[in-house]
Amino acid sequence: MSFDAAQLFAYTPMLILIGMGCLILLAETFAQGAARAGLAWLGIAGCAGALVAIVAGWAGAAEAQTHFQGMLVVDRMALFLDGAFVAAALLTLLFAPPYLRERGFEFGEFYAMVLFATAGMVMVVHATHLVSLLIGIETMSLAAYVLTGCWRRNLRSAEGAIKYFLMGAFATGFLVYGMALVYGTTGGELSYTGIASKVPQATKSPLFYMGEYFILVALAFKVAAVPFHMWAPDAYEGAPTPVTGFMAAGVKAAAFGAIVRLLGSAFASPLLVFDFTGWASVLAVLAALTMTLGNLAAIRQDNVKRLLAYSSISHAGYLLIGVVASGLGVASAKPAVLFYLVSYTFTTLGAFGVVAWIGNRADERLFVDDWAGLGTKRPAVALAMTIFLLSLGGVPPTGGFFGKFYLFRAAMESPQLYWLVVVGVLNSIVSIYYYLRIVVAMYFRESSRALAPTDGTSMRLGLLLTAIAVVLLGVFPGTLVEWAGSLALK
Amino acid sequence: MTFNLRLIPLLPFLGAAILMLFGRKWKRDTVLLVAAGAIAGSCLVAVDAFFTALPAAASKGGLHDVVGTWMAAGSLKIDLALRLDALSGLLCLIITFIGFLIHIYSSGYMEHDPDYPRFFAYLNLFCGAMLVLVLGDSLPVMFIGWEGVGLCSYLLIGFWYSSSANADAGKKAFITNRIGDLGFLIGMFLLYQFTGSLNIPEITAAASGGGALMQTLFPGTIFAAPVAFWAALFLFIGATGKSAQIPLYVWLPDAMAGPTPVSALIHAATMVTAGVYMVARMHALYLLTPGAMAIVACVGALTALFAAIIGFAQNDFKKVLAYSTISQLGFMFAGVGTANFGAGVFHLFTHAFFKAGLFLCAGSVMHAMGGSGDITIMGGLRKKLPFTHGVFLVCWLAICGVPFFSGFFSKDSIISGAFGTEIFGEGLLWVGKAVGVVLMLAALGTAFYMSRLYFLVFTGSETRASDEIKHHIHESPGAMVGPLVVLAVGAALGGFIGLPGGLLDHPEWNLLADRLAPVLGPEMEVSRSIELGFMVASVVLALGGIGLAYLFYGGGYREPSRKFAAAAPRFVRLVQDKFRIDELYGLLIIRPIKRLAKGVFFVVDRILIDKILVEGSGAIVGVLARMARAVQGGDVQRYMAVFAIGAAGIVYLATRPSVPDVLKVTVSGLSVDVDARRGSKPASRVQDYSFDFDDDGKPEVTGAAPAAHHAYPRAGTYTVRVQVKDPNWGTSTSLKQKVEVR
Amino acid sequence: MGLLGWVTMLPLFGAALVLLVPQEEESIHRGLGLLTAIVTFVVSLLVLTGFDAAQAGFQMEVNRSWIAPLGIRFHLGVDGISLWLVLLTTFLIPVTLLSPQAIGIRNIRVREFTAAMLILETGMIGAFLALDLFVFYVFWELMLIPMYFIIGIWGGERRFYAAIKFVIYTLVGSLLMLVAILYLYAQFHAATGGYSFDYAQLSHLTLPATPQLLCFAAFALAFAIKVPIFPLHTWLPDAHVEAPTGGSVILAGVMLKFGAYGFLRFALPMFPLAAAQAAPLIAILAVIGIVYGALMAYVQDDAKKLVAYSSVSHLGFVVLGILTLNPTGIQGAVYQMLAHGISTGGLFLGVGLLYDRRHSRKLADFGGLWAKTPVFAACLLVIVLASVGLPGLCGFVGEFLVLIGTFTAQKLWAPAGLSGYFPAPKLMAGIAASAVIISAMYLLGMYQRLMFGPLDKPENRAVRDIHGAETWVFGIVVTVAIVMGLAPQPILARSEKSVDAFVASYRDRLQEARRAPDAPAHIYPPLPAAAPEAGGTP
Amino acid sequence: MPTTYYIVLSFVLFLIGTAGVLVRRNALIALMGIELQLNGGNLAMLAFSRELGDLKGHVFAFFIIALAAAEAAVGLAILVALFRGRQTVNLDEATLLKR
Repeated sequence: MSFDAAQLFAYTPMLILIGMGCLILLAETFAQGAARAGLAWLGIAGCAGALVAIVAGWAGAAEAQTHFQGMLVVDRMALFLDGAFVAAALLTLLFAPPYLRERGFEFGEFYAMVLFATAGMVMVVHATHLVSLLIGIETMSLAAYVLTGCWRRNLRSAEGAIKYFLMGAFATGFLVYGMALVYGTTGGELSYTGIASKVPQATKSPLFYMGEYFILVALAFKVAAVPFHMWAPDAYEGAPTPVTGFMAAGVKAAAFGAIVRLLGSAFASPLLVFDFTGWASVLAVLAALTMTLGNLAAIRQDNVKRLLAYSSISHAGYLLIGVVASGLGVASAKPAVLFYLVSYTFTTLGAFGVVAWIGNRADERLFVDDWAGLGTKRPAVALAMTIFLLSLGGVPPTGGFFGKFYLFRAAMESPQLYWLVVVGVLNSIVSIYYYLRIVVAMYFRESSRALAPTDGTSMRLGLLLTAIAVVLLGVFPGTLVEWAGSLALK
Repeated sequence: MTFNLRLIPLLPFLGAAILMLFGRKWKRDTVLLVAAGAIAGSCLVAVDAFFTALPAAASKGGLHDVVGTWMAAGSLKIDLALRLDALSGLLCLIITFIGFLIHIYSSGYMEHDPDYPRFFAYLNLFCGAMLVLVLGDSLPVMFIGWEGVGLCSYLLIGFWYSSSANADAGKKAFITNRIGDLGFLIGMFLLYQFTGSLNIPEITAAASGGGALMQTLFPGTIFAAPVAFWAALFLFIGATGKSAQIPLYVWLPDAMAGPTPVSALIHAATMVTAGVYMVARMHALYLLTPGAMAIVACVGALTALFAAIIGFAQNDFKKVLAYSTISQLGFMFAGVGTANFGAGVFHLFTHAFFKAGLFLCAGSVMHAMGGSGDITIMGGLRKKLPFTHGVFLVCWLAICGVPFFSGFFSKDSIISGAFGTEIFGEGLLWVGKAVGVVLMLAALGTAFYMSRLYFLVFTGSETRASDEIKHHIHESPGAMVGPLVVLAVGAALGGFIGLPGGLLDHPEWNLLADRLAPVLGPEMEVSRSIELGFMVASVVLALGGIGLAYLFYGGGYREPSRKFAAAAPRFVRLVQDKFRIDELYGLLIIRPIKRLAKGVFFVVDRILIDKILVEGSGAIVGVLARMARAVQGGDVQRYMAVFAIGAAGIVYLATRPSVPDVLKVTVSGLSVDVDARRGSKPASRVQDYSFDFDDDGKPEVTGAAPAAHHAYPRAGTYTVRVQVKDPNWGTSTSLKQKVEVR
Repeated sequence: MGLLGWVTMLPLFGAALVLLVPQEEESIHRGLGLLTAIVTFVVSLLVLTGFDAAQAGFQMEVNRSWIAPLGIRFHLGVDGISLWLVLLTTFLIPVTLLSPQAIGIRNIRVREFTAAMLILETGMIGAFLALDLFVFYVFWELMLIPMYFIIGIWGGERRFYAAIKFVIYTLVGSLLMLVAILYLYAQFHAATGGYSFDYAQLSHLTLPATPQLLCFAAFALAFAIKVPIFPLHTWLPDAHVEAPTGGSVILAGVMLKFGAYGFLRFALPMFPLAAAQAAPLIAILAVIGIVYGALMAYVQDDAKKLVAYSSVSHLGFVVLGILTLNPTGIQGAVYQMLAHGISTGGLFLGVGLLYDRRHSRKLADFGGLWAKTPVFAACLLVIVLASVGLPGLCGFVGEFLVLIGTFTAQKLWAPAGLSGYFPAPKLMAGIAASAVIISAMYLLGMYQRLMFGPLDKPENRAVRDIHGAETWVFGIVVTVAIVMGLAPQPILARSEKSVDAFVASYRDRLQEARRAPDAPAHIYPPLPAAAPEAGGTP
Repeated sequence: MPTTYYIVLSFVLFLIGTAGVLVRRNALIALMGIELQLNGGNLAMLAFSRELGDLKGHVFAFFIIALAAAEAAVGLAILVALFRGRQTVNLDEATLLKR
């Protein structure tokens, strides 16, 4: 047992993120007034550096390499998701500064917390051990709680934060207890591979199942799957909008990364997957519930932010289809989930970016009616929002469409999931209905109200980047599919 | 033999196109020149074709001209082809010649109309369409003309569009025609299906062979009849629409709303005879099926009588003529329906002249009377309109069947043909005689109402109209009178082309029959006694009708007519109201359809589909949505409670005992295979199974395998009991099933 | 990119160009849009001239890799059926853009309208030409969005309702179709080991009876909604009435054809057994639709709604013709699609023109317009008559062929052991043919109430006759309507081989499917020599 | 004593913690409930660790303790922010965000 510092090089992205976060905290104490804007650019530089490191590590990660006695792994799935997290962080850092400045809480800690949360996400998807998983999840979650509540003077922000925090901690309780049960029933195993090797004997005890499902429940909480979703609308609404986007995209993606990895290795035994009590069936039911409830609740929602929050719940449902398919042995399901996560990351960040863009400190303009006439007044932003909404609804030629297509395609390879695909498709129809409500407001109605958006160059840049990314993912998804697919071939 | 037949319809079409595109800016003379020139040119080509080229080709199917393939799909191939034989050639001559006269007449009649060019464009278009109708070598090409003339009739009836009544009449004409066209279409389909062609010569050839068309259609039902019967019947439905026969005659009287030259050309001389022409053209088909022939003849005869009766009481000049036209068309159908095709066509020919003449006289009279056609205010016009009177007189005598005027010959040949026909076999022998009797009554009626018209309009000493109108009465201009005189000559002498030559031992004197023989077969042989007898009888009837009319109306309304009207007021009223057939149709067909459509629209479209199915499913989603949102109450502790319940539920679901609930038993001989399953699938969890094959408490097979095999020592009925234990929870389930081994 | 690629993508490029021009330059937007549409039309004419009528299969194929890992290829090709539908599209778009009334009376945002029309054109052409089911689906959905905006932004009073109804209706069908496509893809893999969305390959897949029926149902639902077949038609009157003129023209003129085209290209050949089972039902629904649509049109007092319902009736003929599964009926159906595009397109243009002049579509508000608009009245008359199906105009040919095809359906099929396939063909043809009466009733009724009668409403006195570009629009439509009525053969001749091949292969595959209805998914007839291309990702 | 007793105790702790979070309106007490849950997990971890003679469980417990502290810190900070805005830390009054 020795600590090999060289192993740390494999985790350069995470280290860069943490280091830059600390640097920002330090710089914060010296930065005054306008100089604070520079802190965001520090964060962006950190993200860019992390991206470079991810790209640099890609080739070497063709084969999975575990480090630190099996605590962490570097493989393509992890790097792929790392890219998504860092991109999410980067976009958040583009959207946030004007938003924070307008509302008067532009502190350096914010950017540092974004970076720390990202580091936590990175850890989550690299984790192959329950301890590292727990640490990653907590790093990510604690930072997310703080980010949610960081607009201290805003009651909604604080309320959202306390709800998110209490429920998150509650879920952590389940997670920890579940881990303890798994640890005990597997005869002292905490690493994924170890757990997997002991499954046959562990299943003798119902406590093992309890532990397994406690862990899954905690992760289902993070992805906001029904019935563990109830924090999401409130926290999403309460959080500052750029944070909402970050949470909806990053936290969810990280939790899905953990779920995929955990179910794909620790709980991959056929003893646990199949049968009507296996997690495939349980998650299939959850997926159906999640899609349906998320969409139904969104239909009559007039608050755009909340509407998008419900929609993000429903997207977790679609993603669960992929997870289930993957569990049922469909090889292309994992890349489909990954692709979906990436396209969803961009889409949802873009959508919340526009929500952040449109309001100002006095008037958040969160209601659908407030969006009337945007198509005439700001055609470019309206177009971007339309692209995001269509992508969320799964209409070509957007990344959201291809993601859904890819996911359903994978699920269709398993006859047990036909019903789930049909449910998913019907849900898509419902979802289009409410996404189009916003489009209706933007284009079909006129309003004489003056528009005073938060705006800002970095925001515009962020919207432009996300919109282009979403369209490119829809028109030329091939490359990304290849990247995502390359990890499934193993 | 090919001939440039396409020129015949093309010239009027071109004229129409030119006038439509440029006519509005031209002077009236130019318009007339183009329009009349086109039809005159067409007439010349037709004359050339008929008299120069046709005789050589008459026995070989006439002149033929293929423009190109119109449409070909699958095994169906339709050429855009024209054919001129004696029958279609005769019609061509009638159409172009009378058409030309009416063009000339119209130049006077429409002189002051602002839409002069449009009128002539329509007239040209009509002539073109009519020529396509008669020249068409296949039924679909014929159908182009068939519908084309309907369209022109629609346009011309509604020519003075600003009056809703005119437009309504046009629409009524078109739609009634379309009802017939539906029959025509179905007839075509039947012929296509059973002969594989829509080409008239090919159908004729197939009909001569008989075979395919004599198959029984709808065997075993009350509709069982040969194909030929149905095809002929459906085609005849088309004819009843176009030629205004019962039950589709109702449009023709209304069609009189159009300009009078139109009534003369379209609704007397040409278009309405298309049905007769079509039956004659398809005579080979009709000859196959006496049943259909009987229907044609009976409908024709009944229409002839029925329309004549309505004619008794009409007070509008043109309406009387309209019913007269319907009646005369009935005569023609009776003619062709009794297989006396030549006579039918002969009457068509003579009728074209005298009826066109009558209508043009009507136009002239109305022109003089300031546009009014009310015969109750006319009278004594003999002196004021001498030319018109002269022409009317000739035409009147012709239609009444006074000897040696054209109508005499043609009508007589129909009536005697009806009595003499031998086409109807067993069971239908009565048809010929009955038709003949009805036709004689109709002839009597014709003489009566036409004489009534003549007496009321032209005789008497004084016009009954207001002074203002009286003051304006004047003879029409030369452009109108000229054509009248030509038509009068035709009406007087036209009968001589169809002299009953057989009667005089000179069959070759019957020029018409001679010419038509290659097309329609030899003229029907009617015994001399019958022919002579009915000739005398019809003369008596004609004179009787005229005499009766004189008694009633000579020189104006006389005492007997008033007495009669007073004696049976309700009957007179009923006849005046045309037996209220229009109202009956409205009540029985049109209004129910409209009501039904409206009702269905509201019930099915608005309520059932839109409200219940579409908005209903939307509403269900809406309710669910409200429920979904209601759960989200804002209290974080409730959220956590849901979380905890959800977690507990999942843990319960995931750890609840997973035990089989079905036994799958396969018996072969004395041995059985038992498989314990959950639903249809084997359970994947580890379980402990114990199989007790004879239910004696001592399991034969135990272990983790869900299936077991056992061989019984002897046949009998056993109970298999399987005990399943879940090691996780220590629970156990037992399943049992009866097995019978032999 | 190949000729077909250019035809497909040119409008999209044009749309991008239009969007780049500043908002104020409306005449440039119009000009640029029209120019693009005309250039596209010219290029599509090149496709026509290059088309070999003697060949039955797909021609001028473009086949490039697109999303390689999934075996998705950008595969386009044209045969005798799609050829004419593409030409209809490329013809109607410039005509519509030329019409000053295309945008309707909410004459705003010309730039966006033009761009939407051009994007729509790309979607439509692409969907007609697509030979890869993924590509087809993408283009199919791509049509939806611009049309949604066209209805929603430039539409009438109830445009939100109509637009969302249109989208939701269409999506219900198309998403289930997507599921079926994915199922086929998975089954194709199971049968061959290859991954492909290619039409040429997937159409050889013969499924067992039950899944076949389900897949057919999914496809048929999508197409039946689009056509629309009774009782799925209620989106249509709303969408047509609320859409601006240009939208209605394209919606009725082209987009409805996708339903019929889909049956012909996908639903029938890919699921022969299921199609044969379901055909009686669909045929009956088609006949009901013919009569029903006509009756509904008869009682409408809104001119646009009347025309909309007439589309239900006319498209019923198309579906009926396709289901006869004999060359005559199918040729008729194809022709009817084109003719309906011209005649109904013309009707919507006419009604739109009146709406533009009078701001009313209520028939009761008109009357006696002939006196004021003689040229327009004449043009509209020709269009109305074409729609009525007067021989010599375009509407007749299709109806006639369809009816003949229907009437003789059973006979032609009897040798293949398919007697009884088509229910009571004579009765069906007879009932369908009764539409010739009702169509005359409602269309001439409409025409009469517009044009004839006294000019008694003061507002109508100021109505101006067509002039300028309008004359061109109507002149072109009328000319085409007449030419197509008199000379249908050039069109029929080019689709003949493809239709014959379709019927022959359908028969063949149906017999195979009947031979062993429950055989597991297999390939029949054998794929051409080139092995199916496997995608990178399993 | 058999390990089972410890496990049962840990589960009881966990349940008490859960109940505390669910029923007490005061956010501070709810926070304490969460600590109890975590400690239930800790106890189970330690009991198993001891039974198995495996040190990983002990190490894990340290992580959990640290984590609990971090959570408490963040949670209290959020509570303070909430209290500033509303002058109360009663959870059932924080229902601004709903539906």
